[in-house]
Amino acid sequence: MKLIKSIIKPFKLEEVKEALSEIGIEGMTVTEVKGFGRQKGHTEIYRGSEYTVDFLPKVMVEIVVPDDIVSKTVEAVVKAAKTGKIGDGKIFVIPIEEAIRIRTDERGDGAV
Amino acid sequence: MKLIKSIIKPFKLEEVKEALSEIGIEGMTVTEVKGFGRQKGHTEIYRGSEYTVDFLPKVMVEIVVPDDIVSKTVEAVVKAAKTGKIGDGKIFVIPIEEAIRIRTDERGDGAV
Amino acid sequence: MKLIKSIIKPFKLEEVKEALSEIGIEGMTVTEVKGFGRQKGHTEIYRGSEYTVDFLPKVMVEIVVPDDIVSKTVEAVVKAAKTGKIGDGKIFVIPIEEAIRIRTDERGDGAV
Amino acid sequence: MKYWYKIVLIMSGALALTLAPAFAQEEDEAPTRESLIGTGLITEDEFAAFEDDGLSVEEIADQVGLKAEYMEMVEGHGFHSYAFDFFVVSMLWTVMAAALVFLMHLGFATLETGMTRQKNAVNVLFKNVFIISIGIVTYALIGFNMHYPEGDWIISNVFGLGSPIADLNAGLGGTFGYGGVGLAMTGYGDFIFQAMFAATAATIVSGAVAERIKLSSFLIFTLVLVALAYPIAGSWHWGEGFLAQLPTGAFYDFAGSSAVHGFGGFAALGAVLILGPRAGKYLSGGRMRPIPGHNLPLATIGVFVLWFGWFGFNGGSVLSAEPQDLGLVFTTTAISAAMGALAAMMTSWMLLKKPDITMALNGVLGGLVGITAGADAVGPWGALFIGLVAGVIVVFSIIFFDKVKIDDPVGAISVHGICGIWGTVVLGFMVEDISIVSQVIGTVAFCGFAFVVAVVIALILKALMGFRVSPEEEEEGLDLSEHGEEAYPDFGKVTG
Amino acid sequence: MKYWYKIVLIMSGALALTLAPAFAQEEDEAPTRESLIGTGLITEDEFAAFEDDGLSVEEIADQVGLKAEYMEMVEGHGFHSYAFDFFVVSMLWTVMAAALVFLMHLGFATLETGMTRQKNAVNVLFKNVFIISIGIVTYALIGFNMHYPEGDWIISNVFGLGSPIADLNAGLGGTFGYGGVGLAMTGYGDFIFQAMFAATAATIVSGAVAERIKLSSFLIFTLVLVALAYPIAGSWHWGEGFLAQLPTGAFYDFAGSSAVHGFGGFAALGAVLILGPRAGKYLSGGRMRPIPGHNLPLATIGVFVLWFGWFGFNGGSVLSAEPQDLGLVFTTTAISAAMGALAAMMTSWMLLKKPDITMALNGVLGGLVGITAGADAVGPWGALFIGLVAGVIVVFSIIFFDKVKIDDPVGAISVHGICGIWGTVVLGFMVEDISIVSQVIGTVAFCGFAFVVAVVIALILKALMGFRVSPEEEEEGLDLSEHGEEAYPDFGKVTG
Amino acid sequence: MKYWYKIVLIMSGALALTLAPAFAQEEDEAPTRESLIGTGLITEDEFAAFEDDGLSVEEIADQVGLKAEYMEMVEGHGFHSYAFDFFVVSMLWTVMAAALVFLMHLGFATLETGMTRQKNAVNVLFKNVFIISIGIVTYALIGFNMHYPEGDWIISNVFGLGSPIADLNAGLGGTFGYGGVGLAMTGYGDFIFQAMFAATAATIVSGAVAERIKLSSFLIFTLVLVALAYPIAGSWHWGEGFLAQLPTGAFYDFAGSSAVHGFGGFAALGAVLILGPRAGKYLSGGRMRPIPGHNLPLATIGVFVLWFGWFGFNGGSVLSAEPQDLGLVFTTTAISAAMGALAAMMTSWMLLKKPDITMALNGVLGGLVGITAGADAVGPWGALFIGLVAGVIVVFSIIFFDKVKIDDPVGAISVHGICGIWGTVVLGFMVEDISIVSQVIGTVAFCGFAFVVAVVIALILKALMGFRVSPEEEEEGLDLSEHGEEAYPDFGKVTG
Ligand SMILES: Nc1ncnc2c1ncn2[C@@H]1O[C@H](COP(=O)(O)OP(=O)(O)O)[C@@H](O)[C@H]1O
Ligand SMILES: Nc1ncnc2c1ncn2[C@@H]1O[C@H](COP(=O)(O)OP(=O)(O)O)[C@@H](O)[C@H]1O
Ligand SMILES: Nc1ncnc2c1ncn2[C@@H]1O[C@H](COP(=O)(O)OP(=O)(O)O)[C@@H](O)[C@H]1O
Repeated sequence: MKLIKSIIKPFKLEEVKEALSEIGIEGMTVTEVKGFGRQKGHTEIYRGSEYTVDFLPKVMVEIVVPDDIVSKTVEAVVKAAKTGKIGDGKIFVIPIEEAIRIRTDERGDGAV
Repeated sequence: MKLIKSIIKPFKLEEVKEALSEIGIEGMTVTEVKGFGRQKGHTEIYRGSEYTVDFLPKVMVEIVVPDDIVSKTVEAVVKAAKTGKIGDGKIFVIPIEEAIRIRTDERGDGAV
Repeated sequence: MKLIKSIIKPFKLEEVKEALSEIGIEGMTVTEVKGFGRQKGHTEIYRGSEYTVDFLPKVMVEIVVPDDIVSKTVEAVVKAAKTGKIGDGKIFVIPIEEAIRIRTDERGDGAV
Repeated sequence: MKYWYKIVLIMSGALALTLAPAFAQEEDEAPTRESLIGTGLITEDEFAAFEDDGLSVEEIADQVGLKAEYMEMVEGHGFHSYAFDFFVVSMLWTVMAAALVFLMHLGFATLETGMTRQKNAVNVLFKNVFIISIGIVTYALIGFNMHYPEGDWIISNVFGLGSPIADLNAGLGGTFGYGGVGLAMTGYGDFIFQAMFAATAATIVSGAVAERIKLSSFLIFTLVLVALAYPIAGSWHWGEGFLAQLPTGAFYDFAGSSAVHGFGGFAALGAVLILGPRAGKYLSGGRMRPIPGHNLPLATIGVFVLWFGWFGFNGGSVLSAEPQDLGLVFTTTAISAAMGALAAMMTSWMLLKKPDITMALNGVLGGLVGITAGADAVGPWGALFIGLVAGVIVVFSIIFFDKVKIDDPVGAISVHGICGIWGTVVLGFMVEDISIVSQVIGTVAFCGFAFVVAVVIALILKALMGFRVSPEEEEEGLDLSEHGEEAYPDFGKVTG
Repeated sequence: MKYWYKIVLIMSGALALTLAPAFAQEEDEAPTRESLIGTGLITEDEFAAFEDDGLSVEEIADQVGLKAEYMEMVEGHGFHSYAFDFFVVSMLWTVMAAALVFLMHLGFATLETGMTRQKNAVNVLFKNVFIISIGIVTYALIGFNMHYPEGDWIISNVFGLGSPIADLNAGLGGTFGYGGVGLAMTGYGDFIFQAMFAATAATIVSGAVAERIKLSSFLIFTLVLVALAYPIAGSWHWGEGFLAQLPTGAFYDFAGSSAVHGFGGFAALGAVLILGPRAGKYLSGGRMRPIPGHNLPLATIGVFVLWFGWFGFNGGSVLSAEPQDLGLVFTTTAISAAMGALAAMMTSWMLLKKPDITMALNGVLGGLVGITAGADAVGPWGALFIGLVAGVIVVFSIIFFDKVKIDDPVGAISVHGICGIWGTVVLGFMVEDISIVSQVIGTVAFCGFAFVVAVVIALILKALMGFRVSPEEEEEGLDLSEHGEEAYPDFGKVTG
Repeated sequence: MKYWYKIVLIMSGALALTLAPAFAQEEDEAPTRESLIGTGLITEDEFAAFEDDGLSVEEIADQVGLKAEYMEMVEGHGFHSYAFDFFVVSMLWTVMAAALVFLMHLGFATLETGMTRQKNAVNVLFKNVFIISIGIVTYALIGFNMHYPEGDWIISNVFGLGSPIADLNAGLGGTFGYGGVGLAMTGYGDFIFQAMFAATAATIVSGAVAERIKLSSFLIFTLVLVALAYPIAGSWHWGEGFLAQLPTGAFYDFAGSSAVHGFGGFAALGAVLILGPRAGKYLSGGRMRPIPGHNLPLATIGVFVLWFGWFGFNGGSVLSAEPQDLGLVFTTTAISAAMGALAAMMTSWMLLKKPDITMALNGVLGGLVGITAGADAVGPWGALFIGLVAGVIVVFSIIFFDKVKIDDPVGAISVHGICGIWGTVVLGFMVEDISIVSQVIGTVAFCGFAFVVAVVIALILKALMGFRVSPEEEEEGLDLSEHGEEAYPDFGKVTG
């Protein structure tokens, strides 16, 4: 199993969720994060002084999937999240050893 | 060492924390997340129109433990977080290579 | 590639960010978290009753870097985040298998 | 479809232009210098003065017309025209005071919302909008005539059945004859001021039962309280019922420390006892875990607005613009509130080692409730004393109720109930001609009656339809479970 | 640098001490008992009474001086001194009412902010501060004299060009002669009360076009609306223009259900039609996704403040402190608002299965808008009926506009536009001497004119400079894209 | 335990029923037609008219009784009954204005809270509740009689020791004789209006020193400022001290541009200089990092409420209900505030390329502070000019103070200090009979004295107990470190 950790633009969340549903992925966990990267932050103003906000709002989507559908999942996320503009985000694939469903104590692929 | 990443129902956090304390786990990191899974979202209403909120509030607890107490830890979380109703959440076990305590530069099992 | 997951004190974020920039790291993802550890929580009061807040605000910084600069990165974080007081936080190093840049579909070290 | 509005646009434009042409203005018969002076409304000298100012005869005629109109208005008050101007000022004050008391409902709404959790905010707000609305409507339908039976009792001096208000400006209702110096307002003025009071009692309960009461049951509870219980109890005192005729001397409660606040506070106590504490407040092993309110700036807004509105609550209870009383009442009200705040700040600081803003806020309110019974009967030093003690009491009272597991999220029982008793009873010791015995009887009558009624309605509702939401609904929050709405859907949210 | 303040400190201290020495106070010629009684301002008996009270001759002289001053003040009103006291009360009420109407702008600001998303909060607030400010200034510069042309028409009974206000207290402007019983205020009182009204119409639009309109275009739109369109339309009715002279009988709109609210609501409709709905509200496949407001406590504050301010809006429209009207207007206003709330609560509860706070809030406003036209013309039962229907209408209207893709985040079109029509037209059926035909003509004139003007300005602005922000700016939020500022920079944030 | 309430319930019920029996109402001696007409209070015709209206003799007797009561009330004012009605209106306005000025403290509380960070919100709110409370209490204890020494100076025309207020309605205190046209209120009216003013100066400081001042030190600082410094300085001008007697002509400051706002602003400057800037505002290398306020809707509420309250601040300073002044003052106040907002909007937009809401808000306040000195002395065009310049000044001033590292989170020094000077001094150039020299002297006296006093107290407190929290406490936020409380414990929180 792998943990697919994607950092995407917030307004793309809905599309990513639908793309994943379409390929049969039924679970995911979403976190609001701030990203720092090539995409520059923006300038804000307050009482006459400008200042830069370096961190941009991003959404992190974490999905655990069996090994065989990892690439399908990655492709789905890439397709749905891409705008082609800088700051679209990253996907990281991380190996995981075990998954447990708390409700049933199921383990392994069946748990996700 | 392993990173035990548990997604649980928010109101179970207190019990999970206490269960972990009981088995001697002294550290953990908690994040507020939104979960999407088998548990259906709920319907909200606003000015006469209904709409579905798919994402449910969950809490992610991340705990790094030495290899030997992984299963004890997982069991403790499962026991404390279980309600038996859908949406109880998941536990993912992820291998980690190194842990460092910033304050002392300690590494390995001693750092957590 | 490795995912370097650091939990630090919130007011150290700016310094950590600068330290990382200095060694050429251009991307990171930041999450607001609550930490539980050796550092005791504080006591709050409300309408005549005291209660303890166990969870302290922390910031989690996640950075994916090629294998060769892992130790340099860890050192930079340790140096910038250290105050020497309890609660400075941890760094966890996690192996990752693949990284993809959504915008370009680049993979591997070039994606981060 | 997309262009339908263009048609509307063109048609409306056309219509407006069609309607525009000026209609000829008809002229009145031209007045003359003689005809005007002949009316006796203007003297030769006055006429000349106008002419010197460059006014034409038509313009002077207009001015004379104004005088005629004014005379007619004053004469419209007939026998009572002697007090016309005083009556006009007093009536103005009455409706302004009514508006201020109305605004107290904003104060309650924000205080209660701020002192409870985010997940119940919509519910608290909804209840507050409901209370003031149902309060006004039922007061028109039955409350007003039940509150002031004017001798029309069913059970003598205890209970008069209310009827809908009729045209209150009819007869003497629109003149000084309606109530004279002691009630210098029109009938509608009387109604609207009292209507704003009526909903207050129910609002007080709202905060105490928040975060767990079932919405539909609360609405019915409120309805009974505001439509029946409050006016019945009120008739005993302000409706010239038995409390106004005690053999020990009339009960004294200027603006309602007992009649409104004590009543509300003890109705709250009754409801809370049946309801039980919020889940999570009392842990196993007797430990208690405070449940902090989610928005203390909002709660603070509430208290400032309540203080502001209280100038209308107490000041309006002068029932005229009599200047000596007005100044005194404003002064005692402000001093007691201020001293209540300082006392609560110091008490909580010494007791709890930290200066607690919620205690400071409750101190303000305790001082205000305390002075309400005697705002016109004590001087500034009396007010200082009443506020001081109220500020101390309120802190201990809140801690006490928390200890005995009577869970009151906003402190309504302590603020309104306990400080209401304090403010009423102490007058027996401070003011000559006010009998301690009468004060105790009156206080017990209001608080006891409110408590009994609350317990009875609550038990009935509990049996019939449930008084409290399910544990799951409480855990989820009443906003989602009862309203399907969130108070702050945007904050810290990834997606709706 | 670090110590420069010490120099300032020492110098200021020295200066203060230098300035301190007491200057000798000059004494007036000493008055005597005889000289005082000789003035005719005090009788022997009165003098003796003062002496009994222990006053010295100087002190008695002071008291006589006060009398002289007072006499002079009253006589300053010349021919009009007969109504001096009534005039003083009425004027006081006028400026108080102006302050209350001013406060409605706080109500609008918070309601609109609460009903829209966090990312546009600064923009909404900025617009509201702008509107009231530009409203007051342009009303002084041209609006007031355009609104009340006093016969000085360019197009007879339709359009009079405004000039800046002059010294409004000059001539009769500071006396009862300015307007008599029907307008018992000074010229400045008249101005300030009407100025506060003027900005209301534009504020109504602000909520409906929120979250997508370009700031600069909105400012120009508002400027035209408030500086030109509103006073022109207003002159037709309150400026004694053609609506006051209809052959079917004068159009009746007491405080402006149509003249202010209908006008604002239909201007909003025009602007919204050109603007289109917010991105994300209507999904492909005809589905609609509500966009919840981000802060319902804030929205509720807004509605309570509006209700409070409305007592000034309607009550002030009595234009004097005439006590009978004042009591009636306060009563009908409160009852209609309360009934509107209850009706909207019940309607939405039955219709949507959930008690929706936003509908309750709109019900209050619907009731208030509805009663505005006839607050002095119907009694409490009329008010109950008008509020009831308004509360039902508003729910259906909001759902309707949502269905036909007219996206109005705060419900302004329904509340002000539709309920404005309801309140105005129904008077033709309820009140004797009010002609249905005139009511319809007046309503159409105001609403139609506002709609046409709004569409025309919007189209011009769209062509010249764009009326709507880019999709990217809308997505990012107007706070960042237009203002570079966030409303809540701290909340749930790791770092600024 | 669980059932104790049932006992209370039963007992209360029993008691209420016991108390209920009606007590026989005693009847007065029956009046007759003759006895009534014999009183001379009713004529035969009037009696007949009542009878025609269907009133019984008893009811007519009640009406005659009202007249007798009214006569008695008016006669109670003795020699001063000639001005009874004017006095009643004026007094009503005074207490209403006092309530409005009170509400300004809500404005300050929300403005300051909104403009600072979340982690210090409770602290800011606590300070504001404290300030108004201690202000009222100390003003009663010593302030009022120090502010108005009535010739009872210790150092002639500079300093009079205050004593606690006595019964202010005694003697002439409750009649027109207290102050006449120029001060038409009772003694309590005078007190309460001035008491609300007193706390304002201290509140101004509160915002400027926020987010870093030690709570206990601030409370003492406030105490000294409000109890001693403000009334002493005030006595120089409003207490008929040396500024009222300058050889160059009396200093003119209608409602306190210098006496209140300049005073507060420069006290703030003094305190800020000793305190130093907030940690994190000035970075190494001379860079500056703005620290945005956490809740701009809250700040906007504050400014609207302040504007509303300012109608009482300036309008109440007429000190009677004199209609000409009232209308003028409301008009100039509104125009200057509006123009200040527009000017600040435009200035900041041009200067900074973005329309900044915080600058717009400060523009409103700058305009209000500016007009305060001359609200009754200039006309609408003067107000437009004063507001325009104030709106421009305030933007530059805020940027300037930021540059020179005088860190003032809410802009109090610029708004109150700098615009206070502007509004006071400019009168010397705009209004005949006002001496430029006197204006400069007065302004320097108030601002200089406030500055010196603030610096001295601050230095003493710094030496004795510390004036600023530790860097750790500042980092953590004063809410947790000083109060152990959070303002929004729920928002974005996993767990308490
Ligand atoms: N090395 C990294 N480690 C962790 N997160 C990263 C890293 N680089 C980028 N990110 C995340 O991805 C987001 C997008 O990256 P950015 O460099 O701005 O654009 P792009 O992915 O289009 O090149 C960042 O805001 C950050 O959240
Ligand atoms: N494949 C997955 N990857 C990551 N998180 C998941 C996955 N499936 C479920 N989750 C998380 O676990 C939560 C509970 O899952 P759900 O399917 O609703 O119930 P259950 O675990 O009882 O079967 C979800 O809300 C989501 O946060
Ligand atoms: N075993 C662990 N797993 C995950 N996070 C941990 C663990 N131990 C500590 N942390 C995180 O590190 C933070 C600091 O740890 P703490 O024990 O308080 O201090 P220190 O790192 O100085 O020993 C905690 O608040 C928590 O967020």
